Amino acid sequence: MTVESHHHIDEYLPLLDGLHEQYSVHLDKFDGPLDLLLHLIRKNELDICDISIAIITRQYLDFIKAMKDLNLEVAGDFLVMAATLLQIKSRQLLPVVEPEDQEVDETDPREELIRRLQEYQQYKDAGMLFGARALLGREVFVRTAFEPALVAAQNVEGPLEASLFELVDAFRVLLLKIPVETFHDVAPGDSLSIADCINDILSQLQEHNTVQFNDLVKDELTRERVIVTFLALLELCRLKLIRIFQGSVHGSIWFVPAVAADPSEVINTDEF
Amino acid sequence: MNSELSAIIESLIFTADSALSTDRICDLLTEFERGEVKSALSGLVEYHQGRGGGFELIEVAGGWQFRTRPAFHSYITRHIKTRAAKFSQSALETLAIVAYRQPLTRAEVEHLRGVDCGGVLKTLLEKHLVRILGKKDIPGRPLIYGTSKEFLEVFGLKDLKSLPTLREIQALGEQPKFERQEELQLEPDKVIPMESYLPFE
Amino acid sequence: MNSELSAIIESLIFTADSALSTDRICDLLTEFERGEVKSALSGLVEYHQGRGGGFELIEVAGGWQFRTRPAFHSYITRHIKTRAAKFSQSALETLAIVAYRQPLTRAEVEHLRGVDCGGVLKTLLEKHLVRILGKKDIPGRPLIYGTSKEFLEVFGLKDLKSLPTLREIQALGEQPKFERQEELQLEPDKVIPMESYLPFE
Repeated sequence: MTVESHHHIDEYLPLLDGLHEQYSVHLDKFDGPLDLLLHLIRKNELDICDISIAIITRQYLDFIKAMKDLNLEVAGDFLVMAATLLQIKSRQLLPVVEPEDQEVDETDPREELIRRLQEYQQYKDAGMLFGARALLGREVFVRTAFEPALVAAQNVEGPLEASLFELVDAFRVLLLKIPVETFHDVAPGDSLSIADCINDILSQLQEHNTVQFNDLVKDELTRERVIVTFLALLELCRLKLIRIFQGSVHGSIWFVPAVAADPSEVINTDEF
Repeated sequence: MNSELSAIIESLIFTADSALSTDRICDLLTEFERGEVKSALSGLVEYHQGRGGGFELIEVAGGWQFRTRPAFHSYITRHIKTRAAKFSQSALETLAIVAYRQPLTRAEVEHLRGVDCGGVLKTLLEKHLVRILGKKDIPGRPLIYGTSKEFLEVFGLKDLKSLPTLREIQALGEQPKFERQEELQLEPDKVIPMESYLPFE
Repeated sequence: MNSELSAIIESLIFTADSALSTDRICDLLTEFERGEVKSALSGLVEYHQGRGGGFELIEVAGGWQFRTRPAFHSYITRHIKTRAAKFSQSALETLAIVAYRQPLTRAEVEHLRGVDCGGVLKTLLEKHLVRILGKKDIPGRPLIYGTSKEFLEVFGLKDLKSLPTLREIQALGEQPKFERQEELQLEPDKVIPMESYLPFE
């Protein structure tokens, strides 16, 4: 076995050769630290379930060192794995001090890593299988010509189709064209926002004609939720989108949409 | 008739975006004689006419093309007229603005898009993707728009809060430099045997 | 078999610009029974398989579509510009993870791959192979991803259930330990029963 032989940087030079000419560095064919580890395991003909951490760690570190020596930027993910390997290695080196103590360290420190490698191997193989299929546009083709008689027939009443990503992306592209100051961020941060709350209320009013204030806050009866909900209601009221009613003093507050939206009616009357 | 050649010619005509001339087919299939190609073509025409399927092989505009039989046009237009259409860019943009900035008025939509949006908004209203929430209490009392329940259905959203934010999409783009990578190049001449094409069956 | 109906169905599928589902065909052809439509469809599949032409009728992405036989791709690409169907290894890996583990978040993909996946996910979103399903109900409400209809179309899959199970993939990987690197050849005669196809254990 050559595994114990010295792993000089030269060994990696052919592998890395040419890489540094590229403006962005990708560690050759290694799609991340797990991929590199699998490569090392295979190269050393090790059993994935019984890898020698000592060998793998050294070669892994050599590899990273070679990258650095060549002034290649080493991705953070690779360094995290290096730390993990060293940690496992050091845990293996630690003598079991008190054997009569509970079997705390009974588990193999490599276990978690092995499980991840095995799982990763599955998806890597699955990806290869995907790539080996007859792909539309590569090995398999569909008809592209359209019949003149049918081109004339236009889609009139059919539904529309688009993906969420297209929607966000359209918005993103649009924003790039617009000066920044035009914008206020509707939903800043992850905490409760009035904008979210307004959307929530609007959604509910689509399904019910009347909504009670209590229903809006019953799932999360916190001071913050009540205040934000109340502010959202005031805002909606100011925009004249809802009408608020209260049955009696201290009675329950409920509200209805201010306009029963029948688009056809309204469109013709004013805007269009 | 060389049936392998016939099948190859069929696949060529099938995938061409306009009628394919005999000359062109011969140019593409240099390994076959012109005579073979011609007889394969007439064999194919006869075959498709005889089988009485939904389409046939027709010589049009100096080339060959598969066309549906005219008798079936009424069925086909049923599909064409009612199939799901892709959003136009302006419809998508307008819908995006309404979705992310609701409640808002037409003037606000137009301010963002920089063009008149009356027509697009009307279409979106008619498709029930956008709805009128009310009227704004400012001079002119303009209508206020928001998205509808159908909007959520079309995009498969549980509620408006499930709309991805711009920040989330932009965060995806902010990739570390090393992740940008080359596409895996396939050797162009690598011919994979038939069996390996369908690895899962 | 009603041959008029078969011809009508053929013409519908032939002119549709994407796979046509059985439901859609039944909706369009209200004058025929669902049972009739279904048996006509299976008759057509068999017929086109048997005739050995340039294209065949395939069930893909929950619908029916005529597609060229893979064996002829080298001829077809002589006159058709291939649509970018190049995938990097990381794109395929990420796609596999999304396909088998969906619905899942970016963080989950990254945990499995051990590397940042924002850029790859964005590319897959742009190629419409992956789609945003919504947001997960956990702190931070991260986006959740799944595969799209286009994914099934591009990879020629009838549905997600027709993916091989991870167990089957693992079994493949265990056979030749070191030679497996370049081309994963599957034994053509290995027939996996349909029932075992549930990929989401």
